[in-house]
Amino acid sequence: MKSGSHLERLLDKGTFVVTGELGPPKSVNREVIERKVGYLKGMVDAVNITDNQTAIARMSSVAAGVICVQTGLEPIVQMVCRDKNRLALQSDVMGAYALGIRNILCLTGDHQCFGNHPECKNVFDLDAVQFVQMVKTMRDEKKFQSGEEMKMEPRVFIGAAANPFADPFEFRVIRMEKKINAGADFIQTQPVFDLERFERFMELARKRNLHKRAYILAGVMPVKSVRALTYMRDSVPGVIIPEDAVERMGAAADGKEEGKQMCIEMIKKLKDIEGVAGIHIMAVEWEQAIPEIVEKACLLPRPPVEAPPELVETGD
Amino acid sequence: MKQANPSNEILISGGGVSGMRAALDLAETGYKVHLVEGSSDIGGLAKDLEKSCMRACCASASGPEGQGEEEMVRNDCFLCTLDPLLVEVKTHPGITVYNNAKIESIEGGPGAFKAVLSSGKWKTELETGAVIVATGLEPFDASLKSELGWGRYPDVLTSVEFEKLLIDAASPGGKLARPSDGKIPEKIAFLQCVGSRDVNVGASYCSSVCCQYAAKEAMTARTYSPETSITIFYIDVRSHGKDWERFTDRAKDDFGIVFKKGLPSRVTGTPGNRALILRYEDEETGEYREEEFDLVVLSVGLVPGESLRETAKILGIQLTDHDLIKVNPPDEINTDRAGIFAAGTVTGPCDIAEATARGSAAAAAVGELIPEGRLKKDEKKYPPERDITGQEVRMGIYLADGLPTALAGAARNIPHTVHVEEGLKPGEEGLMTLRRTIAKEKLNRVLIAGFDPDMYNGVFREALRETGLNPYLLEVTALSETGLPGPVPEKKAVEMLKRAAARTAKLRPLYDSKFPVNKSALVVGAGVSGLNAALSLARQGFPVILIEKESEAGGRLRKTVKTSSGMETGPYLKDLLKQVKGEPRITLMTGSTLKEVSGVVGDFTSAVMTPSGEQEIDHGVLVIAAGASEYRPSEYMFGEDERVITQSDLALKMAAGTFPKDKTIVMIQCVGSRSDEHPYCSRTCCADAVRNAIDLKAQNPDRHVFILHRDIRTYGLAEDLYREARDAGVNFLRFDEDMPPGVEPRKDSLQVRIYDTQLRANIAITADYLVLSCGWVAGKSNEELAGTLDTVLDEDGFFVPAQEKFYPQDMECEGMFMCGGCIYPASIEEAVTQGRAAAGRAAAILAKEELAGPPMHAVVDPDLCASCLSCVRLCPYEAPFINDEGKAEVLALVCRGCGICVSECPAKALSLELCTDEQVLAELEVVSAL
Amino acid sequence: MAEFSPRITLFCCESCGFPAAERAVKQGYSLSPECRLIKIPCTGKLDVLYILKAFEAGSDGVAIAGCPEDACRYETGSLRAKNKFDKTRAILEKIGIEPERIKRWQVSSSMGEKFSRLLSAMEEELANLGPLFPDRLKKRGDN
Amino acid sequence: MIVAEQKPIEEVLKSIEPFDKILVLGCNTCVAVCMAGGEKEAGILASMIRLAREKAGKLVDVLEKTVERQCDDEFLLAEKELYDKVEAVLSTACGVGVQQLSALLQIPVLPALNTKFMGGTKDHGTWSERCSGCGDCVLELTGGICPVSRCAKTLLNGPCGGSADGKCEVNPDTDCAWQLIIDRMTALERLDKLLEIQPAKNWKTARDGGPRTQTREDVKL
Repeated sequence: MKSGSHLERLLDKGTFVVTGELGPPKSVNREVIERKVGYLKGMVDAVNITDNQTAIARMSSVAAGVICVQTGLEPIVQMVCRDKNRLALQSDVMGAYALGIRNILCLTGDHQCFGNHPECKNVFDLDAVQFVQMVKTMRDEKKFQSGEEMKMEPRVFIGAAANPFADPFEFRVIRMEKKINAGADFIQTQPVFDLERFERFMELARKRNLHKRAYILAGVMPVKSVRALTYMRDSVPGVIIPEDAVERMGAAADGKEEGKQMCIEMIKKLKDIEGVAGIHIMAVEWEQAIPEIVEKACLLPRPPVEAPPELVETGD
Repeated sequence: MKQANPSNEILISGGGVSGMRAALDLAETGYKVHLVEGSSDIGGLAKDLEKSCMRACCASASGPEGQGEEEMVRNDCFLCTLDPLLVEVKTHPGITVYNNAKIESIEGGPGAFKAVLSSGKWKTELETGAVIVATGLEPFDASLKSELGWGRYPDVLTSVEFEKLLIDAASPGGKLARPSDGKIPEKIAFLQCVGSRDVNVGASYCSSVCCQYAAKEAMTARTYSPETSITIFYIDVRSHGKDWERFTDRAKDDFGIVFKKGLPSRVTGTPGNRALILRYEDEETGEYREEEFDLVVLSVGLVPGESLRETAKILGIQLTDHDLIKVNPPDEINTDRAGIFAAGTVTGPCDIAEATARGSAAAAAVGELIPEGRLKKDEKKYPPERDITGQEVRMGIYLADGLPTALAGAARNIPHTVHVEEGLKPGEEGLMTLRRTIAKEKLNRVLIAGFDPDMYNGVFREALRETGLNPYLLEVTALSETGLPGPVPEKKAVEMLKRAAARTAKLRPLYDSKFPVNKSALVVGAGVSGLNAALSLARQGFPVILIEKESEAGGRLRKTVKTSSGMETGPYLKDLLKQVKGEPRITLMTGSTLKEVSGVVGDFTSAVMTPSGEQEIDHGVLVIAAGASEYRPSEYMFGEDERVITQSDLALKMAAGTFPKDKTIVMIQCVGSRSDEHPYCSRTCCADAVRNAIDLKAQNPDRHVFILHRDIRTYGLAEDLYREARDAGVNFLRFDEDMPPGVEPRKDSLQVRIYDTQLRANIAITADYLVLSCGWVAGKSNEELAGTLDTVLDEDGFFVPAQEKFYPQDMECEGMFMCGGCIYPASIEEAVTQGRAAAGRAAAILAKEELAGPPMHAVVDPDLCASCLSCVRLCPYEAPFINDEGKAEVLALVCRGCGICVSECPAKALSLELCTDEQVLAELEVVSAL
Repeated sequence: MAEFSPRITLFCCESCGFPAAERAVKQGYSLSPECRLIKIPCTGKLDVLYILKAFEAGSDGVAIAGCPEDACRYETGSLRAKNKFDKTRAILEKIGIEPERIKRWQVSSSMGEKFSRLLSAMEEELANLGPLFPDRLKKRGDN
Repeated sequence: MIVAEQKPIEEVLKSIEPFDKILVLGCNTCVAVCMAGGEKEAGILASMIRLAREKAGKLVDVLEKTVERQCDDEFLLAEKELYDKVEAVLSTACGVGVQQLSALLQIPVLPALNTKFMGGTKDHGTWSERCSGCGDCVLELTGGICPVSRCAKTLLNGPCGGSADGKCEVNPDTDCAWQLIIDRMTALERLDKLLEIQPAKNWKTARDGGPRTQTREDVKL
C-alpha cells in the first residue's frame, strides 16, 4: 500500500472505479465546493480538484482539496508545473499531505496563453515526468529533488495524465510509459470521443504491459450541445471528436439528454476494454449530470468508504 | 601620305542615311572610313525631315477628330530624329568626314584602289580597299513641271519646302503659316507623283516614299492646325511598308484627311486673290470640277541628279536606263565593278529603313570582299591614369556655347569648383579646350552642362582618358529635368547645374568590365534572307550555324518560279545552296528549331532541337530569319472550284508548261491583305500579279487578262512592269474595298462581277481562271520564337525592330538581329539585302575581340558587409555571392545594374556605381536648400 | 501669398518612368519647376530612405514612377518598390504625415499621357493638402 | 544572431522628446542582418525622427553614425566626439549595445529596438528563435532541435497533450518542437533515446543562476 487512499484500495481490489472532477471557484467561497461535493458524494469514488485549470486563477487546488476532505469526499489534488518551480511543488505536496490529501495528479499544465493572465511568466521548471519522479522520490526514497533527505515522507498515490488523442500518436503510449517508469501509480486520460483511437492506444499500452504496471482510468465528458462539441473539436488542443458524434448531437432534439446518453454509452464501451481500470468523468461545470450518468451506466452503487488502514509511519 | 594597310581604308561617297549606316557599321567592324559628302553637312535628305517614322507616337497620337476623350496631343516622339546618328558618325574615331568634297578619280582594283579626293580648297590622295557609293537621289525639280505653278505662286510648295514649314510650326510659338501672307492655310492640297511615274519628265518609276510622307506631312499639319482641311490627290495610294496601311487609315479616319483619286493637271492662280484653283475629274461622278485651295504641296519624287551620273563616270560603273546604278538582281549592292558597291537610293528609290538596310548590307559586302582588312581595334595610347585617391575634389564646370553668363556666375559659387569654362563647343575645338584645362587646373571631376548626356558622354569620356583622368569622373547634363534639349528657365538651369555638380563631386574612378566575344553566329531560318545572312557572315570570316525547321533549306524560293523582276528563282536557289555547302564556316542544320536562348550579346547559349536530340550552341549573335507564310484564302471559292488558283499556282503551272494558252484570266488583288483580319499591304502581290500577267500575255498576246485591284502598288522600279503590262493590253479594273468582286461558277466558265470605280459601271467578265493574289501572313512559328526570345510581336504577328528607321535589322535585345519576311513581307531582292544587312550589323559585334560592359553595377564594401545574404537572395540574376573572405561580392558581368540589392542592403555595404546613394542624397540635399 | 505650387520629387526608373516623363514633356506637358525627376535604374533601387530624405528636402509629395509590376525590366524591381512604398506609407502615417503624399505609378515608357495625367492629379491633390511644412514654404519663396 | 525589432516610432519619439540634439547610433552586426538597426535602418529612423519632429513643430538635430558592433567599447569609443555634441544617444543596437554604451557615457542612452531572441533566418525577412542560452545544451539528446527554446513549455520528456498535426497549441503557425524531435530521432533511428527520462534540468547555468559572466583566463589581458 503506497498511500492507503480510498482510490488506491479500490483499484488494488480490482474495483472498476469512478472518479469525477471539481473545479475550485474563482473566489474564496468554500460553499461552492461543498455544494459540488454534494452532487458527487456517493456517485464517484474520488474527485479531481483542478489546479488553475486552463490557466485561470482559482482557489488553490490544495485548499479546495482540504475542503473536500472535510466535506467527506476523497480528493485527487491536481498540481501543474506551469506556476510553480520544484521548491513550491515539493512544499505543496508536503502541505497537502499534512492536511490529509492522499492522491496527487502531476500535470504539465495548460499554457498560460489560454487563460486570463496571458502576460504572466510561466515556470515549467519541471515537466510532468520529472514532477512524478520527484514525488515518487520524496515518497519512496524520502528525499527531496535535490537529494537532501527528508524525515517524514508524503505517502501519496501518484497520478499522471495521458492524452491518446494528441500527436504524434505512437509517442503517446511511450510518454505514458515514461510517466509510469517515473513512478505514476495511476493514469487518467483525456476524455474519449474517438473510441477507435482509444482502443488502439490501449492495445499499444497492453503490448507494453502498461495496464499491469499502473491503473488506467479512461476519461469521458458529457457535453451539453453540438456547439460545445464543435468548440471542443475546433478550439481545444489535443481533442478528437469524430464526425458521427457531431452529427448525432446536431440531430438531437435535447442536447443535454443526448450528451448524457452518449456519455453513458461511451462508459459502457470503455468498461469492456481490457486494461481500463476505471472511468474519469469530466463534467465541467455540469457536476449535476454525474449522478444520472453513473446510474444509467450501471456503476451504482459505489462501494462504501472504509476507514483507511493505519499507515506505518517510517519517520518520527 | 602612305597608309600601313590600304585595304583597311574604305571610301564612302555620300553622307545620307545609307552612307552613314555603312560608315558606322564598317567603323565598328574595324575599318577606317572616309566619308565624302558633297554638301556642307552629312545627313542627306533625312536631316530635313521634321520626323520620319510611321509608328510610335506618329501613329498613336489622336488626331483632331480623334475620339474626343483626350485632349489633342502633339504627335512627336523624336525617336525618329536623325540627331543621334549624326552625332555618332561625327564623333566616331574610325570615321573621317569630308564635307563639300568629292571623289575626283579612282584607279586600281579591289583591296587596292587609289582615289583622289578634292574640295574647292584641297586635294588628297587615298588608298582604299573598297568604295561605297551612297550619293542618293535628289528631290525632283518642280520647276520642270511649270503647269503646277511652283515658282510662280508663293503658296505652291514642294513637299521638302513644306517640311520646313512644319518645322517652323513645331518650334515654340510657331504656327503653320503659308508663305504668301503668314496666315494659317484653310485648305491644303497635296499633289502626288510629281516627277514620278512620269515618262515625260522626272522619273518613270514610282518614288516609293511620297504617298507616305504626304500622309505624314498632312497629319502633322493637321495637328499644328486642326482647322485646316487637307486633300491628297493621288493615282494609287501606295502604303506598302510596315505599318503604312494603318498609318494611312489613321490619316483618313482620325485626321480627316481626304484622299481623292485623280491628279489635277494644273494649278492656276486667281488675280488679286491668293486662292489656287485645281481642276480635276471627280471619280464618283466623272465630272470635271474646280476647287480652290490656299496652299498646294507638290509631292516631289526622287530622281538621279547630275552628281550621280558624274560619280558613276568617275568610278567607271554602269547606269541603267533610269540613270540609276546598275546592279544584278536579286543583288542590290554589287555594282558591275568589283570592289565598288552601291548603297541607298542610288539603285532605286526606297524609304529610310530600306536605305539603312542597304547601308548595312554594303558594309557587309565590304567585309565579305576584304575580311583581312579588318583591324584589331587600334590600341590607342593613353597617358597613365592619374591617381586621385585622397585628393580634394577639384571640379571643372564647362558650359555649352550659348548658355547665359548668369550660369557661369552660379557655377563659380558651387563648392569644389576650381574652373569654369564658358562657350564650350561640341567639336574638336571644344575638346581641345577641355583637355587643356583639365590638365592645367589638375581637375579631378568634370561637369559639362548643356549637352545631351546620351549623345556626348562617349566623346567627353574619351577626352578625359586622353588627359589621364578616369573617364567616369564626368557628368554631362542637359540642364532640363527630362534631359531633353530646349529652353530652360534660368532659375531651373542654375538648379540643375547645382544638382549635377552635387552628383559630380561624388563620382569615383570606375573601370569597364570586359568580356570576350564568341565570334560565331546562329541564324534561324534558311530561307532567302537567312541563307544570305549566313553566307555573308561566313565570308566575313565568322562561323555560322544555320538552322531550318523544314527538312530542306530554301524557304519560299522553293515555291516560286521567278521574281517580279524576272529572275528565275530555281537556279538562284541551287546556286545559293551550292555556295552554302562549299562554305566551311557554315553548318546547316535542317529539321531543327530554336528552343531557348540565354546569355547576353557576345555570349549567348542556345538550345536547338535537332532530329537527333537537343543540342547546345554557344554564339555571339543571333539572326532571326524566320520568314512569313503565304495566305491560304477562303474567299472566292478557293478550294471549292479548281479553276480558282493562287498566283504561285499559276506561276508553277506556267513554268511547267501545263497552263493552257487560250484561256481568259481574271486576277483579284489584296486577297488576305488590307482586310480586317490582315490590315496591312503584303507588298509583293501587285508586282507578282503584273509579272504573271505580262508572262500570260507573252504566251498569247490575244488572250484576255484582267487585274482587279484596289490600288496598284508596283512601287519603285516595278512601276516599269505596270507600264509594260498596260502596254501589253492587260486590263486593270479598280474596285472599292466595300464592294469586292463577286464570282459565280458556271459549267464551263467563271462569271466575275465587279463595279469598276473608274468606269463607274458594273462589269461582268467570263473567265476561265480566277487567280487570287494572296498576301503574306506572319509565320506560325513567330509567336513561339518571340516567347523564346522574350520579345513582343506587332499586332499582325511580325517582329518589331528596335527602331523602325535607323535600326530596322536590330531587335530590342542587343546582339539579336532579324531580316526578311518575319519583320514584314518583302520581295526576294529586299530579303536578300536585309539578310546581308543583318550580317553587316552582326559583324560589327563579332569583329570585336571583347565587349565592354559599362561599370554601372553593384559593388560591395567588404568592410561594411555583414554577410547578411540579402543581396544573394534578392538579386533576380544571381550576381552576388559570398566569397572566400565570407563577404558578399557581385559578379560584374552578371550584374545588370538594377540596384535592387543596393536598396535592400541593411549595412549599406552595397552601392550602385554611377547612381550611388551618396549621389542621390547629395542631389536631394541641393533641393533641400532651394 | 501666390498660389501654392507643391514641390514633388519623382523617382523615375530609367526604363519606364523616366521615358514616360520625357514623353509627357515632348507631348507638350509642362513640368512645374517644383517637380524634380531623379533618375534611378529601377524603382527596385529605391530606398525608403530616399523617400524620407525627399520629404526632408522639403518635398510636399513623392512619386515613384516605375515599370508595370509584371513588365519590370529587372523582373522583381517594381514589386520590391511596392514593398518599400507600402512600408513608407505606414511610416508616414505613424509620424503624422498624410500617406497620400506618396504615390506609386506603374507606367510604361510610352505612357506620356498617363504620366501627365497622374502628375496633374497629384499636384491638385497636394495643393488641397497644403504644404508639408508651411514654415519652409515661406523660405522657399525667398530663394 | 540576436534578433530584434524596431520599437514603435511613437515610443521612440516619446523617449527622445526632451532632447533637441541626439545621435542615432546604428550597429552593423546582428541587428543589421535582422534588418532592425544597421546603417540603413538607423538612417531611416533618423529621417523619420527629423520629419516627425518638424511636423510637430519641434525641430531636432539628429546626428547619425553606425559602428561595427556596439558590444565592444573600442568601437563605441571611436565615436567619442559625437557623444559630446548631443544630449542623448538613441541606439539601434540590441540591449547589449545600449548598456555597453550607457556604461561609457554620462548622457542618456535610449533603446530604439526591442531585443527579442537568438535565432536564425527562416525565410528572407523571417527569423525564428533557436536558442535561449540555458548554458547546458541538450541538443545531443534531442536530434539537434532545442526543446528549451522551441517548446512553449520547455518540456524535456516529450510533447504535451496540446501537440496536434505537428503544431504547437500556443500558436498554430509554430511547429511543435517535440514533433520535430520525434521525427528527427525516428529518422536517425534513435527514438529509443527518447524513452529515457530526462531528469529535472539544472537551470543554474541559465539566467536563473543570476547574471552570467564568461571568462577565458588564457586570453585575458
